[in-house]
Amino acid sequence: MGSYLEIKYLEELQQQYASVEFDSEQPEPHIYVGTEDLLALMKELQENPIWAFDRMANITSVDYKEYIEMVYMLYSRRFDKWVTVKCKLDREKPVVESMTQVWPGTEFEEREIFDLMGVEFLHHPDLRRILMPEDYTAYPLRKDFVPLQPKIEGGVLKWLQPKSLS
Amino acid sequence: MATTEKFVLNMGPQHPSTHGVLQVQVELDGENIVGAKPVMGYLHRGIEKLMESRTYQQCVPFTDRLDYVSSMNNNLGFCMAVEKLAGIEVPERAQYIRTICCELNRIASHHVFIGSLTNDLGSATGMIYAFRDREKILDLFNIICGARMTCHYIRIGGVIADAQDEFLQKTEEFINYVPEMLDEYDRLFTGNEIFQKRMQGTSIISKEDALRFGMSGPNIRASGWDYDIRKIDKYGIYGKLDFDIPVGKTGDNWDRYIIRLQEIVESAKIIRQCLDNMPEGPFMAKVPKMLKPPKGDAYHRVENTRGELGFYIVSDGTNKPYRVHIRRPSFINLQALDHMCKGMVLADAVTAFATIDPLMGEVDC
Amino acid sequence: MHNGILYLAGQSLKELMLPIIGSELIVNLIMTLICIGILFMLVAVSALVFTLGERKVCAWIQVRIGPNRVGPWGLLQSTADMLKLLTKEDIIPHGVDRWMWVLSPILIFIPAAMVYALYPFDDGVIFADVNIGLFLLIAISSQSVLPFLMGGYASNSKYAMLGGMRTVAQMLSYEVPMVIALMGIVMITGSLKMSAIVEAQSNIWFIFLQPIAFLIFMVTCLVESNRPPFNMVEGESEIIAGPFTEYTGMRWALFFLAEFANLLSIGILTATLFLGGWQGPDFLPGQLWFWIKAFLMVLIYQWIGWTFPRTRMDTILSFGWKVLLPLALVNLLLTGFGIYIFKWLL
Amino acid sequence: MEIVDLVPPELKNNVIVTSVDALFKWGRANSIWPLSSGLACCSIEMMCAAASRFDLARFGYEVFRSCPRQSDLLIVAGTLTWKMTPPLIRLYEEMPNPKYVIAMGNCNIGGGPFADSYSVVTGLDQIMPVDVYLPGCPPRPEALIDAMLKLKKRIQHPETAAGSEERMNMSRENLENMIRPIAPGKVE
Repeated sequence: MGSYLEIKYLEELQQQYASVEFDSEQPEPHIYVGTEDLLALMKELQENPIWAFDRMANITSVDYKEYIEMVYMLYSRRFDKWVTVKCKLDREKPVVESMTQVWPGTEFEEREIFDLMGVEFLHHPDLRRILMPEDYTAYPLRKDFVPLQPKIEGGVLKWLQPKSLS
Repeated sequence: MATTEKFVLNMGPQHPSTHGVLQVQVELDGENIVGAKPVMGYLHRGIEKLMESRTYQQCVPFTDRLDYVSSMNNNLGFCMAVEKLAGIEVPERAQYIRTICCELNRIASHHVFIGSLTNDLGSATGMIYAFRDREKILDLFNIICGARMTCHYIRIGGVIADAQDEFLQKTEEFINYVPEMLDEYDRLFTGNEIFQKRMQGTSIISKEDALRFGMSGPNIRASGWDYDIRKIDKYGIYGKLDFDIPVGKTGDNWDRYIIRLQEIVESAKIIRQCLDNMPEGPFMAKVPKMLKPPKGDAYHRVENTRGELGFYIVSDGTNKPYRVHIRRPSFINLQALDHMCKGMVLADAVTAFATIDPLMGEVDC
Repeated sequence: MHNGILYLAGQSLKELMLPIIGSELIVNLIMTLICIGILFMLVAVSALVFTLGERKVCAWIQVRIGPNRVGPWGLLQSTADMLKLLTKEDIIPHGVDRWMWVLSPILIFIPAAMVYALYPFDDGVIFADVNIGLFLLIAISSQSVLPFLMGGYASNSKYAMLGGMRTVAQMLSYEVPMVIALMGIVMITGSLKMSAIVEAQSNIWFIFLQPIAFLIFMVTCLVESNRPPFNMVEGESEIIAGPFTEYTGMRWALFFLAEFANLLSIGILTATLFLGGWQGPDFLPGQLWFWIKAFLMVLIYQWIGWTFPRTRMDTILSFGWKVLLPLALVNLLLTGFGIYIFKWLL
Repeated sequence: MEIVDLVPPELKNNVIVTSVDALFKWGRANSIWPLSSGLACCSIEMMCAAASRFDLARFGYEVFRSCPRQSDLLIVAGTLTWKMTPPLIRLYEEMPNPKYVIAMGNCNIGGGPFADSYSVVTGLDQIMPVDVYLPGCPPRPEALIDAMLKLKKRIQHPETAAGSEERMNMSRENLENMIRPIAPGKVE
């Protein structure tokens, strides 16, 4: 894996954006950021030549029962460095800016997160379910997920609400 | 000026050229493609969710079924991510065996690529020849672990069984056969005029576009980036080995095909070095039966046949992963499909499906 | 006078019947009916043989064994296939243009079988030795374009429509270079009569006099009969089964039969027009020479088909119009000069 | 459906009727053309079975038709998900009678390793009548050949598989409820 980032750059970031906190103790530095600064921070990380994070290596989201955490892993090909950006979202109504504005190649991954975790992305070009059928209502990767009952009638797949666990 | 009506041709989910259950809605103007929209999810099995209810060891067989033609590479990715999380040191002999198996599987996977590409181009003979040579590799897997496709051979901490002398000897025989095999492919299709004419200059992905779409693997290398995780991260023993990364120039279908042929040669080179330097010793580290990695998360990526395969694992300190996310290369590569098909004719769309080489088990997960 | 074995057999049969029946008119009628029967048998049997032959040849090229379990050496394989196709359910999908849909497979079989009337199988053995033989042949065989379009249009399926359009485009554009290439032969022979064309090759085969025309003819033959590498009609990986996508059972089998009748047809045609037809050294009868040449050509066509990848639609068309047509015209010009010089030398 | 079922009952044991029936059964059994439809891992083994080493062609079964209208056998090779089920039923419906189904792989028999998933169909026989079950994950090509020979035996001697008729009828009833009804005279 990549080498450490210089702490002073991270401190500069912290001054620039109010909600940024960082943790350089991890093998890859973690940056924690609020939803309001996320897009600006990402743009900065991509465009500023001292960072040059030109690849979004991995986007994912984790359901921690109290909140949903978006995990962005950036990789800089020029400096062979890694940074992990984490962003906590409200579990009831998770909304976050779409990264397709910075890295267009994240379109499908964000659609997948929308599909399976139920996170809504603002300014996404085509936010629809991608893996599950269009009319599926639950979010499978959430921890309290109860599968819907499938039923095919007249050649059309329908999803029935699960029977209550009594 | 005469105008013609556009119409949407629905290819798939059952279509002979869509490599499984990919559905592509192709918008046609005559035979020219205006847009191609991939629709997937027909093989979505919920592996990420299923892994949350299995122990770490039980998760490994699922990775076989992700990219089912290069299962060893998937095993490797997951096992290395868990090893990173739990801090397990893998013995050196195991690493060598792993590398041999992964590279063999890379060749086998490229055989499937060549086979399906030539089949889609209308030459069923090419497919049969590629599958004939693939059988030789499957035989090797059969010797080493008893399975042909879904091997489950690489386990957390090493490999499940030692490599027998028979395996090593037959692997060497296969490596000696590789130049002859490629020579035959050259005569049968690489040198064929029709084949070249159909591949060259079609479905070009430029250098910038390849990066923009987040592509990886042979697809991004065909566009001119020397982006290979084996060289960059030097995971396992790849740092000690001497091999090149074939890089294309234009990023057309032809480059994507030639790069895979060259990768077969490079893989053979790697296997030969591993065979020559194979150390003695244990093939499995001491891993507790009930593996409980410490709290935290880890991301590890390996160079799968189709690109950058990453596993992101969150552990909550129990014997089951709290969350597993898989960064699947063909899923992300598929974003380029619309761009590749635009402006081409219908026959080229089929070539584009084949050269981007999506595997629906991996795309849909 | 003719001395082919089949011709002599026919003559003796005629002489045998003449005293029994009495009227020569009725004998001729009976002979005609027998000939038609034999021709249809030939087409049907050739289709059966060639389905198996194709699979065997394909298997050998692909380092496989091929059918060998049904009957001795798998000989009954195609019989089983035909029996199965006969008993399949006949589905007429909703939304098809019924008349056209039903007529298309029947109509496609007629030109494929009809051209056999014009082939000289042996010395004097030709069903209809009309003096516009070659012209009629091309006229009949070009009729097979229409049923493809009918099937493609009537099926009410996008794949079938695309397939039908492709077929029409490629077959129409390749008729032109084919006719012009054959014109060289006609100029040398001085006749359109099929038997005269074969007679004219008694000294030297036309493949040596007209090598360019031979190559053009081979390519156009492959296109006209939709053989790979020009099988746009049945480009499985793109348009499933082209115009036949919606046909089941026996209806589809008719397309299938026509395809194999066409395969033998192009083999015979190449042998007749360029390889001297039934002519050959005397140690084998003419009939045998004819079949040897025809089967050899069929084998070569299959060989090409199973080793080449499929071409693209636009490449086919531009190749036809931009390469083959000028080449055929140049060939025509050269032939004209050649004949002039030859006459002047004499 | 067999020829014997079409004729009046008094002719059922007529030697000509039974001979014709046997002939047609022989024809069907020896020329099973599969639909080249693969869902997942098993389809790769299906392709291997058709390739040069195992050579399904020896039995005359290698004609992999890409169009359901001309094929006799649906090899459901790989994991079947609920999203894929409507297209698969449609494929089955498009095939002409007599048609056969092989459930290839553990996923199609009972869900396999994904049995507790939220999107996987646990057993193909919930949806359509299955003639031959072929276990394995994925089954080897030899096993597929064996399954096709079992199918051949079943076509030629339907009485050998009499026990499964009840199960088949159950799945047929299920299928009746699932297919899309087409109103006569109405073009979609």
